[in-house]
Amino acid sequence: MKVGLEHYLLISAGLFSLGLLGVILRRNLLVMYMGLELMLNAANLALVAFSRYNKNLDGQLMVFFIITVAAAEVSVGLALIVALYRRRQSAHVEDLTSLKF
Amino acid sequence: MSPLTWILGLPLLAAAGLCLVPRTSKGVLRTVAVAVTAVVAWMAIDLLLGFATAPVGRGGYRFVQQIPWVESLGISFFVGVDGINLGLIVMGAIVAFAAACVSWEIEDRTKEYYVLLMLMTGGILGAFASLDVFFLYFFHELALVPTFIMIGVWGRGERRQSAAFQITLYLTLGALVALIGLIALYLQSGVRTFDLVTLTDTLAANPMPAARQYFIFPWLMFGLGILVSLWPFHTWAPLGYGAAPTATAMLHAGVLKKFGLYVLLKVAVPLLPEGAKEWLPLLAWMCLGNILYCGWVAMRQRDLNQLIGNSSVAHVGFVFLGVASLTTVGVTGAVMVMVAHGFLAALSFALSGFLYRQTGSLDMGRMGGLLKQLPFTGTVMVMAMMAGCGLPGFGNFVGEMLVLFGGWKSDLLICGGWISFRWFVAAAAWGALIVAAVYMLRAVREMFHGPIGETWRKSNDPTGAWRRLPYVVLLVSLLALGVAPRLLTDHIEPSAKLIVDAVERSRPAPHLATAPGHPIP
Amino acid sequence: MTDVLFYVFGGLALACAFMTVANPFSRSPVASALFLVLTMVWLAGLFVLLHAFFIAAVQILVYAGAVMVLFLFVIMLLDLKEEERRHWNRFGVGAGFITVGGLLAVLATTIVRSHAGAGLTPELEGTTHALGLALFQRYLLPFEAVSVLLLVGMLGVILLSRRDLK
Amino acid sequence: MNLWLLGPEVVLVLLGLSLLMMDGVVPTARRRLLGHASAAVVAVLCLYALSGHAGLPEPGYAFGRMFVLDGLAVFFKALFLCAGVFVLLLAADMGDRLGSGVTEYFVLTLFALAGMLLAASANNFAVMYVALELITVAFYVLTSYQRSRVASLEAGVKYLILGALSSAFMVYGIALCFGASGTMQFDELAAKSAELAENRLFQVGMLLVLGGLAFKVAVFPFQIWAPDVYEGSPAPTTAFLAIGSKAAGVVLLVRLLGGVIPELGLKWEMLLMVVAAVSILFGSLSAIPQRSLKRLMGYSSIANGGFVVLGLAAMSKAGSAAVLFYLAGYLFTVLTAFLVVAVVVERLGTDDFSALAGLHQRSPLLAGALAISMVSLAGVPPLVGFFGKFLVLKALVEQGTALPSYFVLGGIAIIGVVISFWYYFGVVRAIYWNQGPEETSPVVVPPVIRMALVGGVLGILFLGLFPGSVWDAAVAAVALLKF
Amino acid sequence: MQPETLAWIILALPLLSAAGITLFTRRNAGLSAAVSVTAVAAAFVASVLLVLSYRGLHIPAGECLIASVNWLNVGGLSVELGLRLDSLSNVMLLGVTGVGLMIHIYSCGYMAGDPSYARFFASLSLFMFSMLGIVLASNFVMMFVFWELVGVSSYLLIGFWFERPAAADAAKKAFLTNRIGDFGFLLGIIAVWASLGTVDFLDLQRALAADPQALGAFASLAGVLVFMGAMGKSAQFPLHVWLPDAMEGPTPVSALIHAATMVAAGVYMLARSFFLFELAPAWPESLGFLSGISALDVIAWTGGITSLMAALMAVQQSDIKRILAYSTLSQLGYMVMAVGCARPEAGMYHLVTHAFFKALLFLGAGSVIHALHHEQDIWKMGGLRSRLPVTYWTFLVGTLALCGVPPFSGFYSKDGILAAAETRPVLFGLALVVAALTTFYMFRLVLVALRGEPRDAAASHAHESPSVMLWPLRFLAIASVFAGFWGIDTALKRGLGMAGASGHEDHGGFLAGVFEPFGHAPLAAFLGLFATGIGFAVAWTLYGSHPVRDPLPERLGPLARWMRDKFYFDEAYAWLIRCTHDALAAVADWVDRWIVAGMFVRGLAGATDVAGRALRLVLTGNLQTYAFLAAAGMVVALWIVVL
Repeated sequence: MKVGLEHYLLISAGLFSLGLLGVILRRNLLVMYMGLELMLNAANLALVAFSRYNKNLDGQLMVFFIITVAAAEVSVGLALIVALYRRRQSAHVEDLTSLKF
Repeated sequence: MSPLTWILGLPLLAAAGLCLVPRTSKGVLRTVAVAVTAVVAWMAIDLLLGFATAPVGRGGYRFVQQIPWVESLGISFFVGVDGINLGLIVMGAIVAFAAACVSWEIEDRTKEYYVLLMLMTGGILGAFASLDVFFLYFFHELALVPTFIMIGVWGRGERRQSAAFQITLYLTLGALVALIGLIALYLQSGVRTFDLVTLTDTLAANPMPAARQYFIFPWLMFGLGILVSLWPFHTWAPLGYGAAPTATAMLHAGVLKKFGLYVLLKVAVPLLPEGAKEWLPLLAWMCLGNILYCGWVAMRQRDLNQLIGNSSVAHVGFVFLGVASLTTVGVTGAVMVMVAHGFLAALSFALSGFLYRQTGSLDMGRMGGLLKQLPFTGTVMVMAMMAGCGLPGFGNFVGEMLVLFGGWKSDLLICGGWISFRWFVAAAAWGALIVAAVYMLRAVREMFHGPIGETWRKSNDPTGAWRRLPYVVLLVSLLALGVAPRLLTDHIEPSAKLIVDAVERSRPAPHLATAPGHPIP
Repeated sequence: MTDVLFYVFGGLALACAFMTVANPFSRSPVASALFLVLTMVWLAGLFVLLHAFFIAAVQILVYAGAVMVLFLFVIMLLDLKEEERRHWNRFGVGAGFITVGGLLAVLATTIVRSHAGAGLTPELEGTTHALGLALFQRYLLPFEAVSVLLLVGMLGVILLSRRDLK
Repeated sequence: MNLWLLGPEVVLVLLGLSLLMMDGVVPTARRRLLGHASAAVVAVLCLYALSGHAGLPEPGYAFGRMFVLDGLAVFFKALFLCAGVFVLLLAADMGDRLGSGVTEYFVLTLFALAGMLLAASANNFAVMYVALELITVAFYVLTSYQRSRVASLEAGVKYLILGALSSAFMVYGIALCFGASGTMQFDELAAKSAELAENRLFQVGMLLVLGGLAFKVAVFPFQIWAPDVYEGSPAPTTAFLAIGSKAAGVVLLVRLLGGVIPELGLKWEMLLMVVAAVSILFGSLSAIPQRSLKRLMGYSSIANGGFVVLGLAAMSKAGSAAVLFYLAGYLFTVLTAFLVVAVVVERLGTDDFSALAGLHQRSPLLAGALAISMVSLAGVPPLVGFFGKFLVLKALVEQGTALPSYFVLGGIAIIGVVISFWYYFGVVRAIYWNQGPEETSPVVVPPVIRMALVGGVLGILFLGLFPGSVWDAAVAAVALLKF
Repeated sequence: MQPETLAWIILALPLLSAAGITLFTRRNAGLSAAVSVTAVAAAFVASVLLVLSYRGLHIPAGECLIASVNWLNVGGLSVELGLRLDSLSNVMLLGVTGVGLMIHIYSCGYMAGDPSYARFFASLSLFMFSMLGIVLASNFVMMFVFWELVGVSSYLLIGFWFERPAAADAAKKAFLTNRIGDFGFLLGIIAVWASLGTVDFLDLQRALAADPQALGAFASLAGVLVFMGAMGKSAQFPLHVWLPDAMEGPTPVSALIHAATMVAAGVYMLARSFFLFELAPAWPESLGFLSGISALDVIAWTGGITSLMAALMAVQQSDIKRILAYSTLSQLGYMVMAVGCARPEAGMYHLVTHAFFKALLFLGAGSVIHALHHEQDIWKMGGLRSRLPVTYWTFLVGTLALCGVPPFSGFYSKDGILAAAETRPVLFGLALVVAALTTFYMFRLVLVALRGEPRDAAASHAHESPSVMLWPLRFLAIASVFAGFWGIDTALKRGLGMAGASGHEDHGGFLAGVFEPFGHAPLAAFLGLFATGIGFAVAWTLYGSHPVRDPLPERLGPLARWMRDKFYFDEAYAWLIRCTHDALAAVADWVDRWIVAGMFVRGLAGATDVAGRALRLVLTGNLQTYAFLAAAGMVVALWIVVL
């Protein structure tokens, strides 16, 4: 079968779902965060594919922004996780339940 | 400037002013409150006396004043009186004065108390003076919140907090349900205004389709019914009044509670005549619940406040009956009952509040022979209770009698005409003459007759003219209404007739199917 | 040829992504991170197939390079062990899989049924030149905003990791 | 290029940069003044936004139509700036407890504020995304600002993960929308919205975008983070989250649903109604047993978000205008509440209800202001909350003639309001009814906070008593929406 | 002075007195009594003046003078505060003020020393006001208003010694029982008004004369409903139970209320609204089974049954006041029966004479009680003839009048009733039995209580009462003797527009008047006398020998116990009330407490609270749960949209 837009999109949907699976199932904050990165990358793939098939560069530009923002976000997020780890000696979500109900 | 604006504005100004008075000068606080309410009461009485000669303004109202507020929504500050709210305003002002007078018992956080009291008074008077439906609601809510806080802070008994919360939630629910109805009315009227006069005129000329009226009316009926403790939405009343401080119970049971009835009569019935015809039979059944059922409940009460609370619920049933009768006599009677019961409820709660202060208990089983120990209180209370069981000479009798007379002539069909409305009248008469007498006399027997209760041996009557004044004022008002009912009925009747005529004139508008684009709600 | 490459890259990307989030052999974050790097790389390959060369380069440089190194660095810094508690909440896992399955189903059906690619041919060449022009002309506003964002990120990292608490 | 349209944003960024530079110059003890100064600048900006931009005859565009300045944007910008003034004042007061340097806090606040302004004017998915991320990333730091408190860090991490999750959803949604429509521009989308409404790919994409915005507004299904984050964050951050971040989500919701894809909005009114109903019920019900004031505000924020969506669900100009008014009222109410909370937390060390007992003796001003804001939140005249709820209900009932489910929704709203009386009056009870602890020493309120409190209370009262002007502004602001 | 003005004055005086005493002089006992007595005396004088100045008692039927101000005028309901002056009301005016004056004077002595002396006179004045209001009322609503006021003032007077539980209970009972009657009365008034559009007696009478069918199907029902009012106030079966208990009040009160005035109000009302009862039977469809029975039938039989029953009960009472009370009941039954036999003037005539001699008897009894330090049991009395001579003789006069011995006034009035009942043979026989029983129990009372030897220490040390109490006795005795010759009957006939009103006006001489009954209704007169004789003979046989205990119970067996226990009406009613109102109240209270307030209100609140507490458990604090919930929500929304 000729590879077309749908194929890329299905790959991206799969990646997105796997990323979400990581967020939902893994208990290590860092791995959860990796899942989130996976989801962003899925979006990137879809954007690039759309961009190519729609003859519109905007998608690629959006990917550019997403990558940049994700980098900033990751740096802040990791710093936050590190700061938390310093105080709690844990990066497990189950140790992170002092605020509840 | 309309005197009405002053009447409702003065207490609100006083509330703001009292905020500036230092909390230690309790005397100033009290004096200001009493003086302001006295002035307001005097102005209200002046209103009553000058009513007949005052020039007639928009829509047949007198003393009107209208100031645009949010024009894009059709809201304006619009006050005025006709026969129906005249009595209520006068009653409210007098009760407010009495309530301010009995408030000498408050020692704790006096400043907050008087601020809230003034706020409540202003809200109450505003609610009855407003001819803008939005402001009707606005002022009512404004008056409700002080009620809750006063019950919670200055209330009595272990359960005052839960009582305050129950009353809060219950009344809020009722108010909001009614608000939906009012908004629907506003939107469906086609004129997009809350101005009652415009609404009335427009809807008289172009009535709403019947199906829509059927839909809107119950929102108002049940919402307002909750506010007025319509059976079976009544249980908050005895509970709340039992826990409320004296002045709050007086103002709420006496005046504010009439708001729901007032709006039902003034807005819901004349503006939604078809809806009224559709739903009033149900109201008739429910008001029997008030009159008889709550009367029976009252028979079983051991606590004076519970008794008064339940009997107050029962009395409200007569207003509903009068409204449901849709006759001039009945509606006039309903308004009369509203006014008279306002005085009566205020008087009863004022007295029970006084009694409560004596021993901290209102258990009737432990009282007895108080007529000897407290001749003044006892006499006034016995008179109040007699008024409560419809004794001539008091305003209640006139109102209840008119309701019964009007009800007999009503052609309201119940259950498709299978049951004559006359049976309802007979049942109501039984409730008024027998059931009310049973519980009132049993209470008198237990509290004031017989040998004196041990815990009451040290109780004392209020001493001094000022202490007795509030009770006397209320009692005299009741007597005045009973002896010279034409003071009010002459003014009420034309307005009542307008309402009844509006309902009778109404023909169902062409069915909704002719109005495209608006499926029946 | 490109089709074969697509299936290779796509399959590997999915497989590595799966290994990232649900490695049946190891719960080590390091393993996850390494598989994520691989995923990024295969994705970059897909970008190349889509003629988005600049993006592919950025993907490798920023993501596989910078971001993932940051991850690994943090993992090492914190000396994270494997996820110790292995008692899986069966309900949670089941519900998670159902949710993700549901999401996948929704997305897949939508993509398949909407025939997004019908009649479309891959035409656009994402040249760096075109990208640069767009970025500094039409997309100047978000570009500037991203600069502020990066500043915020910088500030945040400094604030969060500064040792002295004044 | 109409750069002047971006005036406020530019000024805010420049202000932030200059504050960063002055941080090294100004001695530690006087840094608080920086906050006051920047608050003053923001206040001036707010007035500028109100006066300078008001009465725009036509929407102004900049940066190739990526940036739009219309009535809606102006209304929200004024709102954000006003919120910014309060937050900065609060932060200046809280400075000692913030820990990691107060200047940075101001700077982050200013940058977030700039992001909000940008979000209000976004006319392109990319701008929207970047603006929202600017807000979000700034809030990651602001929520976890008190590094010494685990709760603050925990709140930060929760906000981080869930925020990133929501933005991942949103990004994927943007991708799908872009794919289905071939454009990132809102006005181009609006031109094609009728055909796009039938496109399933676009529907899924737009729903994912709306989901991302739901996180900002804190409504179902992304409502669940609010109580934890509100409780853990420093009080100024919570205040800013409660109004600023929420309003940023709302302005985009309004713009998307009303201006860009009204057809789709109409299709989804049932969905919005469910979202509103679930949010109201969830927020209200769970708030009943709360004892922590900040956490209570978190739940209340969910319920209020529900009310906002309720207005949007009406899918009418009246509904959107009601939402705008509602937010304007919510601004003053919530800020007043958080001013009090901040002072209470700082002086008394806890925000538990038990700490409030006796507050009316220790500080009548604080007690009164908190009580007024609670009563206003509950929706009691003459306070602004009442009028907001009234307008939302009115919009609902207005639509009720077309679709009876609106009356059901109205019923749920009523239940929500009734329950909200329950917990808001619980606060009032805690302040006034309960006998206080032995401690009766007066709570000192700094003069600036005192002024801010008075300002907030006056705002609540003024908007409640004279809602006309703001209502007219709200109506004008939504005039260009396409319902 | 205009008669209208006089009428207003008469009505106002007692009210002013009541108000004045309550407000100003209540701390001064003597002054209060003086005010009250003066007021009632002035009212009496004014009544006399009124009668003299305004064509006396000879006002032709249909003519009357009405003084009124409008009290209420609402949409077709116009109520005048109206005073109606005609022969009927004039006779009653004189009777009420006259007897009232005597009782006021008597009370000055009887109540001397009571701590609530002023309150007593205030209540008495209030009562006089209410009673005069009934008498003068020109329309139904006004009458109902004063009707209720009479009820409440009697409540105050019966419960005057409210510390005594028995008095307080009796007051309550009286009021409530009256209220049941009032319930019917009010509905009757409403029904009449609804059909005829007016409540004014004169207008109603004219309307009904013009069109007897005007009331339609409500004719008889309205009559019976209105009669219910009389049933309550005049203590007719089955609402008679309150009257004997009301004897717990001070004796002058018993004399005033329960002999002369209040209980007579019912009969007066029946006479006043007689036009309503004359109508041909007509019932609404739902009460079709009553067709053929007219309102008058109901009235006559109610009266007859009451009189017999009460007479039987009186036979076995031992409390001096209760005997008189049952006697009152019985006589009221007589009067009501006369009205029911379409002879209201006979009933009214008996009412007036009865007012004199029953007041006399009560005051006499009061004098005895006063002398014996509040001993009321006749079996502890005896031998009072010599110790209380004035009391004894006046009491005897009253007894003879009550028994209907010529030429005492009672003979004439009772004869009228017997003559009226001739048309209904069963009732006539019943009336004769009652006449015999009356004589029997009255002479039982006289023989046991007053004659013979003292049975108790108190009786042997009794002293005659002060003269302030004796003079009223003397005056009333005179009235009891001669009231038969004052032309009251003709005045009443005129007032009521009865046939033959003018026929006997100029009959020849005094003696002719004395024997007049034997002339025009010989059967009734002779049989009546015969019955009296039998009653006296039996009484003399049983009690002439001054037994120490009542010999009757042994002879009558269980019947005596039934008579003594009042045929167990009180118990039956108590049971009935327990089964109805109390049970309903208990049910309503239970439902209110547990179902409405409990299950619905509190249950709903509780459920909400629990829901809130449960719902917040969703916020486990675990980030992963949150992420899962958000994603799940999102997915659900997507599913809804896509599918």
